[in-house]
Amino acid sequence: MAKRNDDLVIAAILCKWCSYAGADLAGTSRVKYPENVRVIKVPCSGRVSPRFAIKALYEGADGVLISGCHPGDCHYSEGNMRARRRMFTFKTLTEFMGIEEERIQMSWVSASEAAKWKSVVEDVLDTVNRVGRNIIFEDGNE
Amino acid sequence: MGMNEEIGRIAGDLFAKKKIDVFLGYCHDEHVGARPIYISSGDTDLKKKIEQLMFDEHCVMSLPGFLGRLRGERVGIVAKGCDIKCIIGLLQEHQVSRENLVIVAVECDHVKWKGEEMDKCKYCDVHKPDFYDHIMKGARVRDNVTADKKKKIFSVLEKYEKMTSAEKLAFWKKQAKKCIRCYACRQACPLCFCQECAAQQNVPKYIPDVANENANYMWLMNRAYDLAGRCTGCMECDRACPVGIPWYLLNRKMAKTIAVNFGFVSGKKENIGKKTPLSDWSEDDPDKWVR
Amino acid sequence: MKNREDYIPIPAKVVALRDETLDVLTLQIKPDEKVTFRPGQFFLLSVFNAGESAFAFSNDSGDIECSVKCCGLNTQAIHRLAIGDFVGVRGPYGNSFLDFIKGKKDIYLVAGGIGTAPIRSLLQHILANRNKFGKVTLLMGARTPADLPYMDELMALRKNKKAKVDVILTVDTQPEEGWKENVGFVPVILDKIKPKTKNSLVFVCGPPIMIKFCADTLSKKGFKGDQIISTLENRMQCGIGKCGRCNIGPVYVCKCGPVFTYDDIKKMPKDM
Amino acid sequence: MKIIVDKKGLLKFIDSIRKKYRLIAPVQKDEGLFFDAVSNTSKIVFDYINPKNTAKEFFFPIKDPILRYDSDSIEEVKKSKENIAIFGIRPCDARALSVMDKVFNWDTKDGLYDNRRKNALLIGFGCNKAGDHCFCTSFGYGPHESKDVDVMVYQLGKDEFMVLGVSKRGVGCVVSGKKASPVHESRRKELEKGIVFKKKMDVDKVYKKLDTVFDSDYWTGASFHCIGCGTCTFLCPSCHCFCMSDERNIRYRIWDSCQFACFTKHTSGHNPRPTQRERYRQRVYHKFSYYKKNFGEHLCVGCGRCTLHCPMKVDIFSIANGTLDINEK
Repeated sequence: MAKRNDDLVIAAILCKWCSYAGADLAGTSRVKYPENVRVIKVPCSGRVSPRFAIKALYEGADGVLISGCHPGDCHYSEGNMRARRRMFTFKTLTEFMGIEEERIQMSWVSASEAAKWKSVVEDVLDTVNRVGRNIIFEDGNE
Repeated sequence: MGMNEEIGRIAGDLFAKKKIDVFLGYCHDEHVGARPIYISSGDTDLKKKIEQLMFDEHCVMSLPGFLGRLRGERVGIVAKGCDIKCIIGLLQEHQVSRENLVIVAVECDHVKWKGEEMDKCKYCDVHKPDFYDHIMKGARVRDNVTADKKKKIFSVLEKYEKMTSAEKLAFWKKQAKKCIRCYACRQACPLCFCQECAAQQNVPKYIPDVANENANYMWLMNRAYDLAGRCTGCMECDRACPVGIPWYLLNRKMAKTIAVNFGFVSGKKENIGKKTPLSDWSEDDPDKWVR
Repeated sequence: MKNREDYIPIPAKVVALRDETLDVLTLQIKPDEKVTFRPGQFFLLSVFNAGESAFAFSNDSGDIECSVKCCGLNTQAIHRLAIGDFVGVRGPYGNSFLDFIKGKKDIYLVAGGIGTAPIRSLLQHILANRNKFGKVTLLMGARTPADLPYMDELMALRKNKKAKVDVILTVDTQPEEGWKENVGFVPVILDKIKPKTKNSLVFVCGPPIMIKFCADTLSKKGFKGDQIISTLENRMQCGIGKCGRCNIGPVYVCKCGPVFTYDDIKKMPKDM
Repeated sequence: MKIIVDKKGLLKFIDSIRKKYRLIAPVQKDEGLFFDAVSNTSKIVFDYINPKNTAKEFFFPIKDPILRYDSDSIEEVKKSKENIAIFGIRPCDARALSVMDKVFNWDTKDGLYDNRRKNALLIGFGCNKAGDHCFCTSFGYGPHESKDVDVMVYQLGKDEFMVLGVSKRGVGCVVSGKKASPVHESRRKELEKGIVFKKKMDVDKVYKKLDTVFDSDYWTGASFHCIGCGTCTFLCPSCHCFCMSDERNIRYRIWDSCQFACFTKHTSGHNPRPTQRERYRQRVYHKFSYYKKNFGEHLCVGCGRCTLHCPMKVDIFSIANGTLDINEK
């Protein structure tokens, strides 16, 4: 496994009812998870538009993680299902246009799964590490 | 009676019976063969304009794009199969009300632009449309393409899907470099009807205005996603683009993804009343990729 | 001042901030090079990583002051500025109200909404040279009492007998309580105060609708076209007549304006 | 001083230009014929009406970095010292540049545009046939006009070109080759007379007529099928409207179009030109009326690109001409 590059940045867009609460629980119960994650709180994963993901990559994030409630647990009953279908379609488009598949990930983390949050973050970091730093928008700005 | 006179006759009596306020059709143009014509009931030279109405293989320009400006008016519109698919898309998204619309469908074998047949006509499954108020029989019109021949429309994608991701990025960045952000692709598209496009929004600014490689790449990606599951493959964006960006590749890739994974094909009669695929969801959407 | 033809703003610092109303902020900016300007002119304020927008000067001399309503990308960035922050100033551009004042005249100042900024600049100029002007009446309107800017200055002006300025305020709709001034749209109140046409000028600044109705009311009252002067706030980007977006007919608002007499406005095609 | 060269001589002359200038010439690309930087002169195309893009793109580029800034300083972006030479610029594009010089030097000079325009070398190429949509003769100049270029090249025969220096800098470059005789000059005049134009417009009558038809509802029907994209303005040799945009600490000047919906939209939401009717009318008036009122010359040069490349075949020529038969209501 390649040495993990420490200055990778993962933009984590977390749904406030489940994933954000789970990450919060991880924090309060002193669960150590990599600090490359920048958490953005949204009311629901259904609020996440694919524009957020590509804008995050444009601004220099190396990976984007969208995390919501498990199917059926969504506070708004179907937000996570909509996000799943949207992000799946958007991933096939970004993959077709040349952005590595590992850059955009999705996960279900419930409010009590502090341990799962830790493993999700580590998995995401390892997969993003496989494709390394985001140089997609490095040149082509002038 | 030829197709042109037939269209004129129908337009005439629609105006006479006060069923429509505006009629959208095609008239002859000496340089490219045909161009759109707008006939409103208040025109002084109504008779003369109605005589100009015609339909032939040069009527490639799509008319449903103008319905957005005619909200609230009763419109008669000449429409070939691919235009009817766009009208169905507009009806499905409640942009046009069915009772304000009189669809004068025409059977169309193929349409030409700059002398060659449009790529969509080889795979067209609506030479003889099935959703109309009036139908104009065409002389030598091929019959509709069978379902599996229709699938061949995605064959052009294989070459680009097999590329490595670095090659794909280089290819699409090269296409993006050509773009001059004239937005002809958006303005020509009948289903691009947003009041304020994401490209013009500046709070928040998702797509930078500068026409450099990265900003154009973002524009291509955002627009291709916005049309996912809605685009009916009328290829107006490819025809309108002055620098030849292959929009059909992106639109067909999205259409293929939506058809394979969510079983939805745009532009069908039964879609009216149903939700567009990306504003809907189902339990058995792909789930393994989610951690 | 170096010739600004290549769109390079003068570096400047924000020296003071004051909240006028909930969404209007008045900035005081000190540019590195001395910028002299006159009431009615405008300048382009650059906030970095946001953009450049045109604003009217809202004071008469000294450091540049401008009042900014929070609406879009640039104005939101301006509302996030702090004292000492770095901005850019390009200008002044356009003509001034003073080009239209010949001799000692009675002045009526009519302002609506964010149009109050250029009017305040003219008001400060009049107060600084009070004897050059006859009777001065200020009519200022807004949607609600909370939207009326520069309230403390106006109250002080009312008490200041020496300034001899008649301050009239109005709001569009009757608020619940605590409002003793007029209620009604600016053109209606303008009709009520019966401005006298002899030897007087009316300066009208505000949304195009308000300018139109005020001008109609004043014409009915006998004011000639060149007695009604207004600023047209078209969308501007370059300020020097090149970017082609502020034109009304052949007239470029940034170069030939933004201050026009009602006669000029009537001659322009209906493209406003 | 006119000289006659064959194709090889002409290419040698163009090659000599490349020592001091960056050469730009019409080259074939997969989407059509474009002006582009040329490394070897064999790729230059000689048989064309007009490239799809225009010479304006090299003086008023689609994105022009103006200044770079960081938290407390502004730094002007250095202008590239490299001078450009454009071969194959038609008289209409050259005229469009000299017409645009007027607005870019209206009272304040536009440094970005003038620096590039000042020391650029324009090598004009006379037309031998007119395109479907050309109507340059309506503006008082012709397909062999050499007033706005430094060096003018005419193609007399398959392998025979006449090269003449026009401006002081142009004369300096034109050196070797046999002197042209009056016979060549008369042959060139014949060639010019032989060019047949399908379109001719009485521009002065249209100019006067436009003053009276601003509010006519002719504009609704005439411009209805304009979809409001920016193709005609971006491919026009004399359209100069622009906007500014900040991106990654650099302020760019970028192209903008009066056909876009929010070109004139106020912050309050009010838009003086809410529908396509007003916007297309603005385009016709700016080309055939306003510019002449401000600068004495029409902004349109009759190159026909906007009609040729319009996806909906909106023809500015027939719309402007059509105003003549609006009867007084």
